[in-house]
Amino acid sequence: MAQGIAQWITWAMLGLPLGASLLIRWFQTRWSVRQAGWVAAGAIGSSAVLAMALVVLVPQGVGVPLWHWMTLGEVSLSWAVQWDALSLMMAVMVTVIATLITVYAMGYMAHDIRGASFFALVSFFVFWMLALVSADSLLGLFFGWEGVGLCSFLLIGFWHHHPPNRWAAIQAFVVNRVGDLGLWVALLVPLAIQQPVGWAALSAQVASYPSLLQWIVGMGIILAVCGKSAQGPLYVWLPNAMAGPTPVSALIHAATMVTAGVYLLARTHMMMPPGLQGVVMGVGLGTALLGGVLALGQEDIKRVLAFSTMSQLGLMVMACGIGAYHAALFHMLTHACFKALLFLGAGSVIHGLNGEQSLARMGGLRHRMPITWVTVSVGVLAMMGVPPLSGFFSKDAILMAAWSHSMPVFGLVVGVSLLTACYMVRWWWLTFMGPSRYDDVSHGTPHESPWVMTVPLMVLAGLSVVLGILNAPLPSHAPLLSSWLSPVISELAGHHVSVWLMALLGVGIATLGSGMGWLMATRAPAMLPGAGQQWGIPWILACLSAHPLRWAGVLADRWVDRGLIQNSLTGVSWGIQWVGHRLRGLQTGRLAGYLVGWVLVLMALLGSMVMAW
Amino acid sequence: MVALIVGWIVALVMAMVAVMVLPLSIKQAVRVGMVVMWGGALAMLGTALVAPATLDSGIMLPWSYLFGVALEFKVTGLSWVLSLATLIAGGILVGGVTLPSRWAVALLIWIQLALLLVLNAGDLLTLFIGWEWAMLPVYIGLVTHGTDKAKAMALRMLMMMVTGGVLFLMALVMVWVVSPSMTPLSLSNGAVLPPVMAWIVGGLFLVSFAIKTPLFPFHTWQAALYEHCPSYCRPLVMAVVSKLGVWGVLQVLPVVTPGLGLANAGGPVSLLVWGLALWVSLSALYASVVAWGQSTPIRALAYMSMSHMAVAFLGALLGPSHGVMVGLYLVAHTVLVLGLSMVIQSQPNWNVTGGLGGMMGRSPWQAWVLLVLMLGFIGLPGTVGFAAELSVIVAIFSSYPLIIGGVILFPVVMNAWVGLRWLTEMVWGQPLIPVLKDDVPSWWRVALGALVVVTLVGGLFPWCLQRVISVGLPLW
Amino acid sequence: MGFALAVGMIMVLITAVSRVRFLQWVVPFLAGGGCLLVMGVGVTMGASIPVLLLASLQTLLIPITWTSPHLPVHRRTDVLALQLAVTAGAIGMVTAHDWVSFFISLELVSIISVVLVWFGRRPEVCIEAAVKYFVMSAMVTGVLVLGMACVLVDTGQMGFPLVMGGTWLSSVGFVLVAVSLLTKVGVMPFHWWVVDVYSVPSPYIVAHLSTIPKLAAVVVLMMLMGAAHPLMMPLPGAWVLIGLVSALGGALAAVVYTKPSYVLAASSMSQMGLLFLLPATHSPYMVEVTLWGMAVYGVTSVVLWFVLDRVDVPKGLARSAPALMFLSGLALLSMMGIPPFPGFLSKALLIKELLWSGWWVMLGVVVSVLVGAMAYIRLFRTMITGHEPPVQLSLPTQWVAGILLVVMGCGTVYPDCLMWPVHWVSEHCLL
Amino acid sequence: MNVAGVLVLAAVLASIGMTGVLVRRNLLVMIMGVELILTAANLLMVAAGVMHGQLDMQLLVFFVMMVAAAEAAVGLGLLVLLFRFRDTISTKGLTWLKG
Repeated sequence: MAQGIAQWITWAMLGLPLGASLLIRWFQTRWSVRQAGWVAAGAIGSSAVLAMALVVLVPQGVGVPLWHWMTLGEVSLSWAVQWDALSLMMAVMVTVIATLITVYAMGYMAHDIRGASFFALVSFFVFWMLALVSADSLLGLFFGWEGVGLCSFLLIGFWHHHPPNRWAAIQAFVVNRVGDLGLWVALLVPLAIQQPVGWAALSAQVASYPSLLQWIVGMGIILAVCGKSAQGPLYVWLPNAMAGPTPVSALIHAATMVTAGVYLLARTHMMMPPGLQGVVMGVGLGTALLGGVLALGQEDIKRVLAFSTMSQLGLMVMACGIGAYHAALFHMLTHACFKALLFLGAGSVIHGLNGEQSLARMGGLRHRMPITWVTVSVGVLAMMGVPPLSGFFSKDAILMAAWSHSMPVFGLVVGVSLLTACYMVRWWWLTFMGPSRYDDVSHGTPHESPWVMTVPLMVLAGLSVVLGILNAPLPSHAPLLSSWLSPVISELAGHHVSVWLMALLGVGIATLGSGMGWLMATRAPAMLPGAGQQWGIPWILACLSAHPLRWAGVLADRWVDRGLIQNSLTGVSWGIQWVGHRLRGLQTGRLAGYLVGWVLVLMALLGSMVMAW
Repeated sequence: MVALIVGWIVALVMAMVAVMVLPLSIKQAVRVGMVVMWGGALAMLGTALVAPATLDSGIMLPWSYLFGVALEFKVTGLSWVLSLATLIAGGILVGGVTLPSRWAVALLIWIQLALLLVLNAGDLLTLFIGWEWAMLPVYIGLVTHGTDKAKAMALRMLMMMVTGGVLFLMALVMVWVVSPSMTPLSLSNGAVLPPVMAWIVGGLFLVSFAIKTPLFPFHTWQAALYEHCPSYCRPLVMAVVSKLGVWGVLQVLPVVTPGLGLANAGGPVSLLVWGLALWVSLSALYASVVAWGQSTPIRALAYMSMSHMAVAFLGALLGPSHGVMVGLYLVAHTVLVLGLSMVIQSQPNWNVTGGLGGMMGRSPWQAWVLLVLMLGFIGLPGTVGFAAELSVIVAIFSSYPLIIGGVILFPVVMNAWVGLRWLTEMVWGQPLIPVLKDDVPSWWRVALGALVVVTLVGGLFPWCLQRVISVGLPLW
Repeated sequence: MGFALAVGMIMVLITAVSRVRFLQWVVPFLAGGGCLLVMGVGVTMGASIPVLLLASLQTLLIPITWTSPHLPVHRRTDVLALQLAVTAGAIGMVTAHDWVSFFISLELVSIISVVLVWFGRRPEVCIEAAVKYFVMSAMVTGVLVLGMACVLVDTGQMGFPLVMGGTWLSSVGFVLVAVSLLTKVGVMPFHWWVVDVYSVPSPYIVAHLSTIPKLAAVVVLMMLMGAAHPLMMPLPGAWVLIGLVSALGGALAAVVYTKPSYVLAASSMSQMGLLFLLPATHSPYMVEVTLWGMAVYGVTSVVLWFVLDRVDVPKGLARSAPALMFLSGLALLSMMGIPPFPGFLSKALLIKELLWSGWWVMLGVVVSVLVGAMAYIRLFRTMITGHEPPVQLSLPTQWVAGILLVVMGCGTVYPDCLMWPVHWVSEHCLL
Repeated sequence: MNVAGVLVLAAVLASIGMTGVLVRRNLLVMIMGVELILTAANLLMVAAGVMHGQLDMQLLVFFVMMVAAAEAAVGLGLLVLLFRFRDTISTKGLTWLKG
């Protein structure tokens, strides 16, 4: 019964965004931005409703087989969807936030001639994201994984008339491909040995491998996470991905796609050998700190948020590394809300300033766009972890987990939250407070955005306020989300720290950090020289990876293919012709020469006979 | 089915001779070509629908009793699919590309029949006949309709081919001594080559196939050929002729020299096998790296497909049990490269560095076709390219050590990079020439659309392709 | 052996008689009938396959000679008579049963060949070629007779088949005889006359000279090597070496030549070397394979010379005369050893036979095949490139082309129809 | 009888003739050299006939002579032609035909 309904819901849920995208793609030249937007929003919104319906209907999850895919030797692969707490949570998060952002984009893309195709791509993305989170095997996940990568590529390059955007799109895709190598390995090793069905069976099988294989699979997963969630050295694509339209940055590069890595970590937590947990934690912490520091030095209103996203993702990965999966997922959820909110706010600011993105030419916007200001401020507070907003609870969960893990980790996490508060306040202050640095001539008079843009802002602000309830450690009963997730992901060791102490700590961090941020914004806006260029980290990485490959390609083509091999071939034919010409030269036309040669050969033959005796 | 195909080969021969010798106008010649090609395709389709059982059938035609040589034909699902693709593509090219003279039609028919011979060969002799024939018309086209550079490279290309052919011939003769029928079946069952000779024959075949595939360092002819090949046969050459090497491995090598593909062979043999696997995988890697250094999309495509074919080569070495996977790979690659080359060469000044771009504005329809096919080519899930790549790479992973698998995986990234570079330059880049709407004939659109459909359907439901391909496989 | 010579002489006489004007048109038919008669008689009486081969080649050559545009009408009967005489001599060579008949028929061939060289376009060049050819063949005759004399002194045995057993003297004698025969064949170190004789006379003459005398000499060589091999034992390597040198050198020279006649001259050296390899290695199945190789060589070179006889420049043949292009394309591909054309079988069989006679022999053969292919490809390219105005082929030319096409086609589609007699002979008759 | 002597004599004759053919450019003299070689061969054959007591070898001698005569005829004809074309019977300058 529930199975049947779930099957229908699944089909509808996956089919609606896909159908919407195809429909819009077909009518893109005939439909206005509004029409396309409404179609997309309707489709995505209804799949959001369907997702929630699934939560209500089958809270403990259900597996839905779809169709047979192919057979590899004797292994038979087929599509199936596995709904459980984890995938349902992701599905709801993705669809809800995507709906809001789609509505918002109707305003944001209003003036774009190709706006309609934008919505096609967005709903296409939602389809792939749902495929990703609902897959029941690494293979299915890989489908969604690559699909969202493709959509990210297409959307980053949406304004492709500008060459750097094309470059950024390629970079995003290729760097993700590097990460995908890891996923390939993690996918192929079980496939090559014997394909299990379902996550549990897969984890069980991988757990039974010799430790070397376990490590290989684990490293592969970590690499994939680094690619998708912009961790470690593979983070470089995320800041450049801001070349896409702001709703894309909000949806793909803040709220949903980049969190797929954390989702993958949570999915495969059974496969991760204990030894590698430390690596995960280290990568996460490092990225969190790096992102936090770099976010302090950015001048672009969107790049600040990009680096903060990177840093928050680092926090989540770190939490996964120390086994606090619930905390990580919870933070993912709340972060999706307030980071989307912040991005959309930034977008509304950019929209109001006719595409101005530099913090240096903003400021004092609180009077011009009050709604944006209020909602964004809520988002900032939530992100700083000010109680009782959502960010407070999620960050506290991570803090507690870190505390119960070890002191140095705890200290570093505290540092990260300090940085968070610091750069958020700096950003907020430079944008909205203080004197206005924009000039009405070039920017026109800044104006509040239309309601299609502000309403989603308000909704998201509301969510960022209340969402903490979901997992709040209430005295009355166990945290909601954790108890829901615990059948899927084993509960981590209870944290024996007083909640109130942590709350106090959170408030302290927020105030201290915001003070620092305020100082930076007012007194020393141009601190951290070179942070804008990320201290050449991308350049170094390119010199280590991309440039050598490129040059290897060019030089091998020039020196080996067109040089060595080609010349040796020509040399062979030249040698043949040389010998031929010598032989030809023997035919001198002089009769005596012929006769003498003839006799000489005869003599040689007879001589050889004599020798033979 | 096999009788149909043999009959059709004869018909193609007669049509070719007619087009060559009779003073037809080019219009009539084109009509003849389209009739023989699409007629053959329709006949094959119809026969498959009416009598699907005949998809796996063979026939033996005596050639010379005295020398004890006969020509054997063997149809399998895989050969059927590839032959069908060849015929349809040939028809499209005859009708869709502007032909310089009626010789072009004759050459296209010639290529067709050579490919039909190779694909449906039941013994080494028949395979060899088609093998030698496949490159001659290309050469003739190069020297008659090509540029001066084409004439210059044509002889070098053909000499590589003839060298490979002579090595093939020596191996063939050695097999002949042992088993007069020269069928892989007879080799696998009864007459087994003495071990030393098996290795010699295997080595000869290996080099011959490596030249055709091609593998490093025998590969320089390929990109030049793709670049200079007259446009009426380029897609066919890129899509089908470039599969012959892997096809030969798939048909011949594992049964002639079973030790070659066995990863678990012991002693010095295993060293040799590792060396071979390393060579093949490294040449895949090399090709994918060099692909970056190319200046035109066709050359880049040549190197990318070279790396793909090296992967397929490695998979085919594993022997009959993996025939279906490699077969899927070949089919997928054929479809994708066919569409890609057709779209690319139909663009204005596609062969000029930096001359591309603005397809999205000029002909969005072809731009989307290019997008889908290129994404399939770099193995994006949801396209047939991914299904094929996955199946072959799984086979490699399950048989070879992880290091080989790792080397094989590297081109996945590299090809994505190169492919996206050209994709973005062609689709999104700024046009060098003023953007003008192109007018592709509607049936040309139909052909490309069919390729896209195959790409997507084959990616989402690869089992239907597999079901057709797996008929009559493994061969022995 | 007698009847062959007799028939040959009859043909000669017929043609000589036919000075009468109205008989002229009968002559080719009479002559062709004579050749067919030879074949028929040969088959029924179990004559050796070389006779059949030579007679059939001559049957092909008669219409070519007769309809050649380079041949003035009043010369037709003379040329035909001379050619038939050469053929008669060749038949005599291959059917000789003692030294006398062998010597006489050989001389018939060589002396008349010298005369035939005279039939060319530019007399001052013809005389040069004829003189050189004459001097060389005369000296070769001398050496041949010396060798015969040595053998006779040693063994005192006049008749064939030669019974072995003899001292160094007869070995020397056999070497001398073999060398003079190799010169007639035009194998590499003794090849000096070949280029002149190929490039000077009219193509219809070369079509004759490049096939019939050479093939006859190859047959005799084969018999000699088969019979006298023990005596040649002191230097088997030398023979193989000569074969390889000829195969390789001819191919290498053919690559650099540009004029078609030169290319064909050099490539004929190469092919003769390949043909000589089996007798040189004295491999068991040499008879069948060598005879098949001879047949293929004869037909293909007759085809090519016929084409060269009909069109002045082979460049752009594909456009000027597609039918002839098709014909010569078949011949060239067959020479390249492209399957399934006849040349492929001969090469494959050759390699198959040489498989066990040393890797360096294999290597040489393979390399020479490769290089030769290069040369043929270049000739092929000159034929298919270039835009020449179409030429109108005369009716006889079309007929002859059709006949040759049929022959090539039979050899391609069903080699046995040419190979049955070979098989049958190698089973029933001793060479 | 003394075979060795005959052999030596024949060898001497043959080598004289060979040398003549090789060193002289005059066509007439070259033909003479060839005739010398043939004579040596004839001598050998006669000796062989004597040794083995058979006549047919000496019969062969006559055939050889006949052939020699025929060759001489052709050769002299060529010689006349050569003289007609080039006013000389020397083969020295005959180098139009090259490879």
